[in-house]
Amino acid sequence: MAEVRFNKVRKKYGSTVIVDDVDIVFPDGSLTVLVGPSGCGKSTSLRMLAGLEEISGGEIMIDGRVINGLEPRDRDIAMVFQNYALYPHLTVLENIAFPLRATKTRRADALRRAQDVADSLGLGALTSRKPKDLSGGQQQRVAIGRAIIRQPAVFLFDEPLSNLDAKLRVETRFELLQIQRRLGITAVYVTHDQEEAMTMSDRMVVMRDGRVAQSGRPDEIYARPNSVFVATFVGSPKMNILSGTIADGAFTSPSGSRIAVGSTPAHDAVILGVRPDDLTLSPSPTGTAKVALVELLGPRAIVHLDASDDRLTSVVDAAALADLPVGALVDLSVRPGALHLFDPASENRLIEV
Amino acid sequence: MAEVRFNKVRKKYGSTVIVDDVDIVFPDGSLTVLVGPSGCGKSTSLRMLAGLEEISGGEIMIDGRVINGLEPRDRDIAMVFQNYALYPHLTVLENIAFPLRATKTRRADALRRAQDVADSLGLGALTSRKPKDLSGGQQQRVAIGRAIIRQPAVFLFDEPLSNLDAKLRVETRFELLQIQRRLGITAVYVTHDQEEAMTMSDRMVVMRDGRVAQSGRPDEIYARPNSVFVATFVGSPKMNILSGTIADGAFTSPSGSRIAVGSTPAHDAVILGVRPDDLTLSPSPTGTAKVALVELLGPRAIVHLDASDDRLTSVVDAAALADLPVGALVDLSVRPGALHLFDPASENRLIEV
Amino acid sequence: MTRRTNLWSVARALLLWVAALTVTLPLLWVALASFKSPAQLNDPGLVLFAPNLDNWARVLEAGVLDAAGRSAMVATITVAISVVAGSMGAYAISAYKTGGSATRFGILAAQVLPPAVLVFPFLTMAYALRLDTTYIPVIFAHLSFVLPVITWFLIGFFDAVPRSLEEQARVDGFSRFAAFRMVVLPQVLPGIGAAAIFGFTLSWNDMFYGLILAPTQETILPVAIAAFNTFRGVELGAMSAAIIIAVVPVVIASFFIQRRLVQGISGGAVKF
Amino acid sequence: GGVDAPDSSGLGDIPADTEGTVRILMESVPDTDIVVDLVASFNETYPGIEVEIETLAFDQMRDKLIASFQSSEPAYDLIVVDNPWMDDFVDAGFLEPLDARIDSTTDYQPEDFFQPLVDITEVEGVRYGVPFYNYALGYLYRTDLYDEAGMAVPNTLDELVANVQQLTTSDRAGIAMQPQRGYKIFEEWANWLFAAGGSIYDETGNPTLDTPEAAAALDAYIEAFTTAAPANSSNWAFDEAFRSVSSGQSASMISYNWNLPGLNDPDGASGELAGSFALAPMPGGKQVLGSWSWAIPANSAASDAAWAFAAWITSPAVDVERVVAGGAAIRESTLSNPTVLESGFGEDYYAAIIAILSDAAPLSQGLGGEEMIQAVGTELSEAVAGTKTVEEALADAQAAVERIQR
Amino acid sequence: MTSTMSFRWAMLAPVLTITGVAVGFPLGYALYLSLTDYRLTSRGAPNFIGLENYLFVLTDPRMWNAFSNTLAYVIVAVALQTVLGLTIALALQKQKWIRDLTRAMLLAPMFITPIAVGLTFRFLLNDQLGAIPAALRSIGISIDFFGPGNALMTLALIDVWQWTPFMVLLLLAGLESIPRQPIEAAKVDGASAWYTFRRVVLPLLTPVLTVAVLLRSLDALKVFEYVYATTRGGPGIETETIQYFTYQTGIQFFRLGEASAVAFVLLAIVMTLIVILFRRLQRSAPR
Ligand SMILES: Nc1ncnc2c1ncn2[C@@H]1O[C@H](COP(=O)(O)OP(=O)(O)OP(=O)(O)O)[C@@H](O)[C@H]1O
Ligand SMILES: Nc1ncnc2c1ncn2[C@@H]1O[C@H](COP(=O)(O)OP(=O)(O)OP(=O)(O)O)[C@@H](O)[C@H]1O
Ligand SMILES: [Mg+2]
Ligand SMILES: [Mg+2]
Repeated sequence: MAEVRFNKVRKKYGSTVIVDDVDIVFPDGSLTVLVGPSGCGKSTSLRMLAGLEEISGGEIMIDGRVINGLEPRDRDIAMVFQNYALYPHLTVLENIAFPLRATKTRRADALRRAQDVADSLGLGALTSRKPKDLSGGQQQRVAIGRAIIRQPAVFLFDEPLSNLDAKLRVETRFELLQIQRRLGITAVYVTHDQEEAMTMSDRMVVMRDGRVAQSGRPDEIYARPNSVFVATFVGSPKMNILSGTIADGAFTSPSGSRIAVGSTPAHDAVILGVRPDDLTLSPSPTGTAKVALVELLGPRAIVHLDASDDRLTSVVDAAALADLPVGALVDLSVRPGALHLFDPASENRLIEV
Repeated sequence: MAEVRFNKVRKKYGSTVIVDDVDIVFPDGSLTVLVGPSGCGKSTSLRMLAGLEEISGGEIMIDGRVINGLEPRDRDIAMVFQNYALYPHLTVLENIAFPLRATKTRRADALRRAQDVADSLGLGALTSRKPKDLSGGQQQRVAIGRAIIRQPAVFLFDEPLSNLDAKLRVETRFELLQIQRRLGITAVYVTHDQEEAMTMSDRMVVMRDGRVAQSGRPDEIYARPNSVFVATFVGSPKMNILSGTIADGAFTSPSGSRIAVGSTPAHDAVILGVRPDDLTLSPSPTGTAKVALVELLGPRAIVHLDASDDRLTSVVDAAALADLPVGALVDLSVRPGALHLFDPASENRLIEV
Repeated sequence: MTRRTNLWSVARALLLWVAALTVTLPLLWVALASFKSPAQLNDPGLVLFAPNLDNWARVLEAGVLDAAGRSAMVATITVAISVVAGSMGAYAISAYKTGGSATRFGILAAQVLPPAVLVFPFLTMAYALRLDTTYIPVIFAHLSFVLPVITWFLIGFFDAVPRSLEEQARVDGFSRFAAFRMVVLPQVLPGIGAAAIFGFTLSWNDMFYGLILAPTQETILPVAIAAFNTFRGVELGAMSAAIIIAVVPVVIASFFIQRRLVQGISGGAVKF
Repeated sequence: GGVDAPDSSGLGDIPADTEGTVRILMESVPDTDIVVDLVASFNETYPGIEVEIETLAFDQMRDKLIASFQSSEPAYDLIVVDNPWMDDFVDAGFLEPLDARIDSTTDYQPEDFFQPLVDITEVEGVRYGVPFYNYALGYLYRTDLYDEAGMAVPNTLDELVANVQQLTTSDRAGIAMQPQRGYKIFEEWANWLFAAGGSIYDETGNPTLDTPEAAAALDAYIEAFTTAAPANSSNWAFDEAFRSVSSGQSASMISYNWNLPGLNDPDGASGELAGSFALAPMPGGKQVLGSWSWAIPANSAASDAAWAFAAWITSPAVDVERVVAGGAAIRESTLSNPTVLESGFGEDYYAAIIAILSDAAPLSQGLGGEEMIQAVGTELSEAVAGTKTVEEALADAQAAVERIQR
Repeated sequence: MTSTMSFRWAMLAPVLTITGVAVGFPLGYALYLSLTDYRLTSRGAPNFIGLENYLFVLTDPRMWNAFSNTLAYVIVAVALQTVLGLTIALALQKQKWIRDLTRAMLLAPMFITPIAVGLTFRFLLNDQLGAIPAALRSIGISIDFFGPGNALMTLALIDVWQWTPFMVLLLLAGLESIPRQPIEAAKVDGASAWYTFRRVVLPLLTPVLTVAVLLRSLDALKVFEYVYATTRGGPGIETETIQYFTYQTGIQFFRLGEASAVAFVLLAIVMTLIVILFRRLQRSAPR
């Protein structure tokens, strides 16, 4: 229904620049996930798009029309706020029905549809409660219900599932996605959940300090992060990063850690990145790294390694743990083709290896 | 320092029972994670322990002393609220230093310590801001700072990291754990994050509808959930659950799905649970299940399968995806020893298979 | 931003102008009157004239400034007591729904009863306790209506403060009272400021209790102002001057009080 | 005597060496200012008596006075009493009887006081006060306008109505009236009642308000109000009327005799019109009388000293000084005193006052004076407002007064 | 928790103590007087006459007239003040330019003793001497502001002039203390400014608004000075208010016992009304 475009959008509080000449395109009908460290300007961007925050510079366009000066209600947007922002004086049902009532839907109709939405979010039994009598997760679901009851041109979700348990989160995520897909509504979605970011999105925008660090398909970003920052930010546990040299199929750090890297060309000075899942461990009495700590995550485990001065992590199948007691020595190697190299000066990705 | 004990603790709002005769022991110096679906009574339990909510029945004891009627400040507790509850009129630094004012710490000392805490939480540059000028994640960190500046007998954390990005979350989690371990403070920690629940806790308590569904070491609970509820609640993606019969090394559901289960004894009617990570797929032209959707999660992928009327998920290495295009037919089998069987009537775990 | 917004801001400006004029024109008339001679006073249209200071001289000689000082003292003491006791009471009522209707509304009784009926009991009390040469009876009489008003005034403001703030402070190791004083109270400062201003005006404006209960010879301001309403007619010029004396300092004071309070709180609460 | 004595000595002549403090509550009017100015000269005779005068506006003074009676401790040693209160105060025992003091005071000449003023101080044959000043009413008018129109001062009520109608022009009213509810309208209308030949009470003290004379007076009053009074003046009281007349917007008014000097004062409210005003008795010669009297509270802490001051200030010699200074008359001899005639406000004025004071009656007699005045004033106001007919209003007034007398 | 009880009563203690003395004693004393034939001019103990005063005043049409006058006055004045006060407060809240000054200026009328306000308007509204009728005449309007049919409304308008600032003061403070988030949510939810105001701002403002209306009504109920300074209850008994009536009965006519009875009848009626209204409101309130 609507293509959203940020054109050199900028936001200042006083003299502090919070969002800095950001260009983003949110294609019509797509779901774009916005990720980035706490305080990087995600909520601010959404709020500018919603019309709640004045834009200090640049343009925001919906379907080619500049909407900078438009009132929020004229932008045809629905939003789930990070802090829920429920109406404290209205019941759950009235909260959910509010957007319909505001746009002149008949009361009975609005309440009926709100009841359907509440049911679909598992709030069916709570509809006559006031927000203060709800748990955190229930409040968040009310906020979601309020957003999805309408069919706006654009959906804005600011960490909409952060207070839901894993099971409910998957279900609700699915519900949201279905609605968004079915109605073809352009959606912008802020989340801190890596899984959410990876699985839901058509596109992913990684922000850092008010700028776009990288944008693209999530699997692309995961596979080819364009900087050390993106590389460590996307993916959990985070990518291992080491500075050193590559020669003779092995990477060596100044402190002496050694990782086998196959047939990678030699580099004098390079930053090497390897995801924990791609770091394979082979127990060996002459291994250069030592198992420091093992965290069990169900089917897999995170193995923390001391390799000289570097601390590395590797994810291994729980089944392989028997060979990896704490203190065991291991040799390190990188799964073929899973190596990331960055320029030590700019920290940007080096041309493909 | 302090062992906390819930003794048939009960909470009612009007006639609705929210927490129902709960018995829990939080051993001295341990960190216990409280998990459960939204609205199951986690926050309420913490609030009763903190002294903010009257207890409708039973006793809460700290170190053997009943504290039911005690004022919060006499309980020596620090708490991070789910909704932060920052003091709007105080700056970040003053917010963090605030609890020290109760202990008559000199102002300069208090502010210096608050500055240290702020630095350790990455808030160093924001100390003179008011809460309303912070992002969601920053606010949450202030709330954490305010809790950890003191050395109470008990820490209560109500989803303290829900608004932090993965990287920061891991760091902050580590910070919290260190403090808790170093000072030996008994901690109760509510989270929705499975990884957090699994990795941080000494003990885990799974709640459901105001009751304790299971408690124990997290890996134990993961390995041997005592009910269908716990089985599906703990672990992500959630465990596949199917009703059917077991005969001749294979499970068959009424609709005809078939899963090879090795040498499991026969059962006439049983609920079978298998974690997605334990469900192995072998492409086969005669396979009984069909790949419906593949979600890529970086190194691994979630494969959604249609098996007759059942919808199943499996987690596979991204490398294996080449053989599993959408529409491909697969045979299903369970990794040896990874089978969970439940009684169809009570939904409780059957004696070990 | 848009045309609708412009329209609204024009309407808003217009409204404020009309309001400001409605307020100021009568006051301007009063200010002009304070410089008019008796003959000039009879000409409502007279704006340009040679100002004369007789009225001001008369007012100063009549001790209006002293009366204003006494009124300010009475009002300040009344308001100070009322703000302390009232904010505590309002909080108890708001947070704990204390006391049922009897207490909550009982304290308003003095607000309903005519002063004409209450003043004699006060007077009896003053004589019995031999306080009739002090301001204590006046202050007490003023407390009888200022305190309930301030208490009620603040209930609505305490209602708006999220309970979680107080709870957080209690978990942070503070007693309920400390939580109230250090966390809840600052959230309602604008309300307290407004309540104090209002309480002050009630005390500042009261003539009846002041007349009968204040010590003889030491009139308070409203009595002094009303004294210009004589049997031989209202001394409009002098009364106008006295009104200006009564209004200007209080307006200036409320200007600074409001500014401080609004700055002090800088916006509402966060995240609840 | 000689020192403060809570119990009255009843003496008339107070020794010059008497000591004490006399606290006096007075109304803040020019007459009081004149008294205040005379205190210094009193102290030449009585150096040991300190006079403290507290002044308040009329209504405040009354409230304060009543409040002071509630005190067990005396609050005032000498007070001034308005005529409607006299009976009630006496009835309550607030006032000390003064017959003995008056009769035994040397050279006091009490018979020189205008009789209507003395009547007011008398309750059941006992005098409880001595006159302080009068506020009898009269007809105040613009001589220039009367001359211009070639008219004479009215002698009958009909003439009064006709005159004021004739004086009315598009930018000037013939008469500024004071129909404010309560005291004001009754005080004004009673003059019309007297002019119509009516009275408020008969000889036995019964009200006579529903008589044909009263109806005629009220009809005439309403006619004048609708045809010759300023527009939109149904709430007017003394102030408005005085300002209207002094600013030339009305040609005449019925008001207190002592307004004349003020109106004719070039520095006063009338400005250029000063000098063109004159005073006449009401048509028919009888008018309403108001009067203030000095009285000593029964709980006065210095009743001798109080009497010393009251007797001194009302003595014939001092009275001359007071009237010359602008005080309202209480003694006939003063008004024929050469000093007064020379340095006062003119012989015509004093002649008119003598005429006025020789035939004047107060609004109320007996207990409940204030209430009676308010009740009648309310009914009259209803009639003027048109919410009651003249007959209804007067009948109700009569009934109200009868009820109050009971 | 038991400490909750003791804490809340401790917090209430100062108010209760002070009102107990400053209100309780006079109230009790006045109640006693209302059962006697006490007159201000009587010395010594008054006679106990039971409910006689009450029977008298309850059947006195003048009291009921005063009561209905007062009621009409309160309703008109407070309704106007509420609407105006809310509008001005909303406008002021958005104002940026010299806002503190404007705010302080708009409050000025509150700081004048009501008797002086009454006197000032008595002359301002005077047909010959006042500026307002002069201005109105120039556009062909002539009103007898204090004449039959108008006087009570004129008094109510004076009340509006003097006390709308109070509403502005309270409501402005109230507006500033309501949370911003729900309002933002409403904007995004597509609500018009008016709908947001009606369905979000107004309900959130209700506690403050209720208190404002309550306090103002109780204060307006005590209207005395304006009547005293202008009409003295006239024309006829059109503007005789309950306070003026009690003042006359109790002080001018000395019958304090009877006046006290009037006061308690008033108190009973007003308290009943308040409690009923509050019960209603509480049921629909956000908390
Ligand atoms: N004041 C109240 N009156 C009635 N029910 C209430 C009240 N407060 C909370 N509840 C209910 O109590 C239940 C438990 O709430 P609680 O906040 O403890 O849940 P929770 O486990 O923390 O959930 P979440 O994970 O969503 O935060 C919820 O179903 C909630 O709706
Ligand atoms: N009113 C303000 N004045 C100054 N700085 C502000 C203000 N509001 C927000 N900021 C700052 O702007 C930055 C961006 O805030 P924003 O809320 O957009 O972050 P975010 O990306 O949503 O973070 P989070 O994930 O923690 O919610 C933060 O550093 C915050 O401190
Ligand atoms: Mg945010
Ligand atoms: Mg919770």
